[in-house]
Amino acid sequence: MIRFEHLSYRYPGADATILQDLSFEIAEGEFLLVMGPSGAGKSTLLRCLNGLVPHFYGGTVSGEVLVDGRDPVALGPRGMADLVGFVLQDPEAQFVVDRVEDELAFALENQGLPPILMRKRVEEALDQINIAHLRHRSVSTLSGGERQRVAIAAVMTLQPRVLVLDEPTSQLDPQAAEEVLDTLVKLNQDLGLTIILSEHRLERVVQYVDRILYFSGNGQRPILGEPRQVLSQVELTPPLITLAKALDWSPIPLTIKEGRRFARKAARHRPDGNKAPEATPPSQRRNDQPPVSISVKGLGFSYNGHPALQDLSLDVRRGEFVALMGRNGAGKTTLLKQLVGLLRPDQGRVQIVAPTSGAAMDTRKASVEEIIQYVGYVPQNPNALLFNDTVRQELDFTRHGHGLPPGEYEGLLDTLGLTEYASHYPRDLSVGERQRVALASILVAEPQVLLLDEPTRGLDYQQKASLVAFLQRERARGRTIIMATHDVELVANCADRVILLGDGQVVVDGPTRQVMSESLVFASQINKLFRDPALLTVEDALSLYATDAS
Amino acid sequence: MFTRRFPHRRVPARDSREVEVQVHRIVVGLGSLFVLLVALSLPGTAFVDEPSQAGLVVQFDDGRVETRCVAFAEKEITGADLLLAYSGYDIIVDVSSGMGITVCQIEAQGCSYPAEHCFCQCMGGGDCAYWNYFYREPGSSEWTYSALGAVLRKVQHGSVEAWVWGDGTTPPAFDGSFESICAEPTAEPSVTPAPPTATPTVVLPLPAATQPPEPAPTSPPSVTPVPPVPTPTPVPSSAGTQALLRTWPFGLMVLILVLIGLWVRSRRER
Amino acid sequence: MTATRNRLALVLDRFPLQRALNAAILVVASLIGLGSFFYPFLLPQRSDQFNAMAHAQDAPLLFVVLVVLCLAAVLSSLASGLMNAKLIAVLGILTAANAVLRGVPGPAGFTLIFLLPIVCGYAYGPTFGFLLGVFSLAVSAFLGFGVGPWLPYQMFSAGWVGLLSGCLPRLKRHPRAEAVMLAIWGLLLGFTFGVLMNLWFWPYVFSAGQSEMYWEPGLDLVSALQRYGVFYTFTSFWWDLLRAAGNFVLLLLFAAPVLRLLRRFQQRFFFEVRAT
Amino acid sequence: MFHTLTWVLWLVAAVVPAFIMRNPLYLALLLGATWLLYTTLGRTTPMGSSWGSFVKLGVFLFALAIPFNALSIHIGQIVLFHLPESWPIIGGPITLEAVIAGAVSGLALLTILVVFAAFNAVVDHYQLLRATPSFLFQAGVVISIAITFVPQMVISAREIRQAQRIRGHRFRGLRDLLPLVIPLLANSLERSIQLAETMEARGFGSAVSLPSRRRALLSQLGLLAALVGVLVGLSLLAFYPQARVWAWLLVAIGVIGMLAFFAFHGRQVKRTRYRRQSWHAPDTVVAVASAISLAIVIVVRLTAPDTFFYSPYPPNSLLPAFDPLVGVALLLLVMPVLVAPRGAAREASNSEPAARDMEHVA
Repeated sequence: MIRFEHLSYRYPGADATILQDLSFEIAEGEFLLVMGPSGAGKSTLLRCLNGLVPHFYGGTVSGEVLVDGRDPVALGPRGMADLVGFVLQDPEAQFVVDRVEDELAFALENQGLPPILMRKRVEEALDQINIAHLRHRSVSTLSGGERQRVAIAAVMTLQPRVLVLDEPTSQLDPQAAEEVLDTLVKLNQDLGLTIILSEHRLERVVQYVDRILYFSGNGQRPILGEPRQVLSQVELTPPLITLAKALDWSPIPLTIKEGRRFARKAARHRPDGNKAPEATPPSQRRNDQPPVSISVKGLGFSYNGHPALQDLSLDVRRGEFVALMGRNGAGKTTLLKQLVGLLRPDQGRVQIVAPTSGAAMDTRKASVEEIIQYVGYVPQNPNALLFNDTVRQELDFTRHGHGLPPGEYEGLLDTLGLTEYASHYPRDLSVGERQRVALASILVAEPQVLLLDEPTRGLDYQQKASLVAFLQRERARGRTIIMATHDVELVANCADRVILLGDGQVVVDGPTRQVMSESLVFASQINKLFRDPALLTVEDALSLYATDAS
Repeated sequence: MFTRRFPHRRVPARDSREVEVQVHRIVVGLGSLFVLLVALSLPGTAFVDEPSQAGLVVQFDDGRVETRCVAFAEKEITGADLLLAYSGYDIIVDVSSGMGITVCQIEAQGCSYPAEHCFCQCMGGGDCAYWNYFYREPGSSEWTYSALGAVLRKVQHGSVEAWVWGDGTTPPAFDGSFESICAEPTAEPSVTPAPPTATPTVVLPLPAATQPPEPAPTSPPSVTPVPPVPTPTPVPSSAGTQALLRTWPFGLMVLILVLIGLWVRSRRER
Repeated sequence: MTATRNRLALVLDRFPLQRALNAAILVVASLIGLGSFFYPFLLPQRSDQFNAMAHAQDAPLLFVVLVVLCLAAVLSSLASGLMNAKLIAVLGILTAANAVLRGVPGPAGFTLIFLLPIVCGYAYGPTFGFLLGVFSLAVSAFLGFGVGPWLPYQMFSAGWVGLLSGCLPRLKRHPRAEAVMLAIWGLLLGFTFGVLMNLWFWPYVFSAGQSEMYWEPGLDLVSALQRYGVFYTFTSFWWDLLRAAGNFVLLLLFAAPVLRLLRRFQQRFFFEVRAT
Repeated sequence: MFHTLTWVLWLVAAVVPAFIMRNPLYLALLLGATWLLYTTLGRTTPMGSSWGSFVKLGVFLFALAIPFNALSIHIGQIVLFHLPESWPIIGGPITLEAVIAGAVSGLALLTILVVFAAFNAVVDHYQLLRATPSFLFQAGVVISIAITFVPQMVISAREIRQAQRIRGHRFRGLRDLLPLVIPLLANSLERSIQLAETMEARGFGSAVSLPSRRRALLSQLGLLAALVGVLVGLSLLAFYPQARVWAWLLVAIGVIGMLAFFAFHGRQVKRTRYRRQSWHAPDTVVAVASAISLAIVIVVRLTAPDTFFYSPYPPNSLLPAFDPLVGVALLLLVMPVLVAPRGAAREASNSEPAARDMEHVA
């Protein structure tokens, strides 16, 4: 179906080739996962399949790609449109027409198909993706997941035989991502569509894909093969796989179900002398509780009539690392905005306690400028912040906003691994780097409390790992951190308290281990694997089961 | 303000255009297909073999009545053209009113615009006198007061035009026929001895609505005959009653609108 | 694979000759449009049309029709080059941004509507500027500002704003001078736009009569201009003064950074493909 | 409710008289008819909101015209009062005629605005956009993209404002718009690249079979010639009045040439329409009515235009003339109200996403 022959490609102006002498084949009806750290050339490869590379980006191509006998480099995107469907990352940037149904028809109209045929095609697409209920909606009123599905439907109307998706879920929360991936699996299994997908969250797709193509970047040639064999050679993997490799279980389990078998075996003869970690994190153990740094009492708030928070009360103590979890619209972001004073309570109150004086400041009275002296908030989308010409200027801007003199940022930039980018244009950086710049531009004001909204969205394992490390360091410095996230593994790794929001109210509030082991949805893979409150992370499991634990 | 003096000349059509060229040096009109239709639909440019003729009557303050037989090449021209381009009189007009032209002065009679106001003798208060425009359809023997002005009036062969210095109440004191003016084909001015100025046969009481504060009635006698077809011409205000009667269709249509409105409302409520 | 060079502002046309033709079309259409703006000064004035009033009343309609035709002509001729998805996307999205900026209330009621057409026209070339200006107004008409009789005139004049800005001398070397130039330019355009936009309804505000402030059929150009001057000072001079000042300040502050941004992205849109 | 084409026809039929008439009676009729149309069909539609602003503007200009006119025109016989002659411009007798004249021209302007306002209120702008003639379809796509993106941008503009606020950004002066404007633009440009990619990937543009270079150039030349024709024709009119007929002929030929080019260009675009609006009997009725009305107005204008004009100044009568035929023509414009299906307005209201989202912006 698809054949690469010695394909190499170099971006215009770039000195190194990003794709080096690729040769492999992809069979018809195959579900191929393309993985690897960002910037390794995944998207470039995908864009070769429909001629966007080189026709859109220019650059120098050598070698050949053939898709069903057609040459994208010769035909260009237009020539490939009816064969290769292409879906992008950003659910907001893919629509030409405002109404779903017309959006689906757009491509067909451009092909000049007769109306009757168009009607049929559109109906089919609506059913395949089952979004028929959205047909009359305006795209601007859709959720991210719905948008991505509409985008998929919009290319399906051309009835392509290959579907290429470039990180379609990286901007979505787990539920939405689930929807999209299920759709893809269905398309692959029902229609025998060849699907080529690049994706960070392996744990969700890995069981469905036939093969994996791994780009390690830094010039090594990519690895192509069965999921198990590829994953065994890859270092950054989901916890289950990591553990499996550490305890050399084979064949490597791809799902929790498969994993359970090994888990039971491991549990049966576990090396004695290994102790499970205490079920309560250190901060809880100390009997002298640190002072409260944020206290919320009976907080109620509603967006023009729709209640977002109802009678919500909680205290956050200094140095705590709190994770806010809960499904979309549970009120996580709203709560964070309340804490930083961007929104003001309708009922109840939010108090921020100044660390030095210990004076409590009520957000209903205090101005945002006062509040941000103590509280820093990193919004979901770093692009909303960045507008200066260099990273350094971004930091200066924040300091200026706080009435502080521009300072020396070496330490901060270093801990965030941004030193070499200090004078880069922020928007030339990768998603993860942008995220960190945004973080830096908030931290530079040295807030006592740090609020994070979905900090791992769009990050790959590597970037996630470095973020985790950084956050733990910050916390060790005694900074209070409150983080709204869907990322269970992240929570398992660094939070010591989880607050589960549901419908604007606190459903559960307790130590991470306890909450996770009690909940089914918000449990880490390892925890699901062993169903043991003591075990959340790979480290926990290893400390218990590793044969050479010492 | 912009005035135009027409030199005393007896000119056939073509030469008069030269006059225009130098007079209208100013940048001029754009338009479109739409006006093209207008332009072509005006037969003004269709030349015919034998020139048309029209009678021109001018009645001055002292009652002196001059008649001229004016020849023109086109089949039909505007009353304004007849007077300005062909009559040969020395005339001052004011085009600045936006209402086509206003005749301020013929020969020595009238207001020497722009030195003085074109309606210099009609500036509210006192008697009102200006150049009134009457006409006679070919064959008809009755004077019609043209409220529309000379620019909208189409003069054909055989019609008689009259300009009277007065307050609009007095029809020209000339009841000769077209033939009597244009007896001989050449257009020679023939001055008839001044008869006593005619007085209006009937003067109607003015409707209150349009009652001017001045004593002078600004209206011609109600003997004004039927207006030119197909559309009714507005008539001077003294005949306001008839005019009002003539606009009854308007009232009717407003009524219709109102009824529709009521019907729709009732339908919505149901 | 053949080598193609592609630059945002230039992708409009496939052949140089066609580009020249498009330019010519743009110019001629603009001339007609300009003439239509000035119709009050240009009314027919000949003995056989002394009933200028009639034409005076037809004129607005006729010229609206004419302007619409010219706009359509320009757009469709440029459209032949508009097949490039990049250009369409950038145009569309910048237009949207412009519409939003128009909604953003600056202090003292300055609107940012001209910021983008001017700067983009300057950065990406006259044609792009023209299109951006035209579409910006079309879109804000679609989005609640409403389709009015002035729309074609507004579109044309906003287009000219971008067009002319594209013709300014390139001062890439000295950013500060650049900003100042654009600021002054914005000042001028602010007034010009006001003057042009008032023309279309001038003949309505005053009825036929010997007004000192009103155009009259058969009025010579000079005195017509004088009268319009009076009218303009009476009606919208002060408003336009505000707007012009707003443009000046905005461009002085924003021209430099926005230009930097646009040029950054211009590089992203620039590419070349080499045969191998 | 009605087909877009129907509304466009109605607009033309209503705008032409609004533009070329100065007779208060006609204007009043037209105004009445339009207002009726709005109140019955336009009130509940999303774009009904723009009605208010249009009417306000119209009334403002109307109010502006009366004093300006009354103070600056001093002819007429019915003198209301005198201002000292020494005062420039406004000095002199203030006459009833002048007041009326001002009111009438103000009325004309008001009518035009109201007609457009009603059109805006009743027509489905989304459909209007989808109905772009195919020779302009690229332009249509640009506008449609813009309309699609505006709501998202409004949201991201809000995000940006908050994000900057918590960095201590405050509004002190114009300069502080920068942190809001630049990210907005940068986001837009970044998105536009992605959008362009998706469009390419979905085969955008394959619809247009680009003509051979020669034909393309020829058609362009044709258009240029047509435009030049118009331009020359108009300048002829301006500077060489004798050649009037030829000038008009040139203009006409030019216009026809343009239309021909549009047709040719449209045929290059092999592009089909997905959803055709359905055309019902009421559409036919309204369309025919509008056509008749328009025809009457034009014919009367060409044959006996006298009653279209009105001037209160002496020697004319204060009372405008009235031609029942024209009146009937104007009454025909109420047709949509009569034949619209019940609750039509309500249907219309749930069909304009773009407009609705825009309401957040304003």
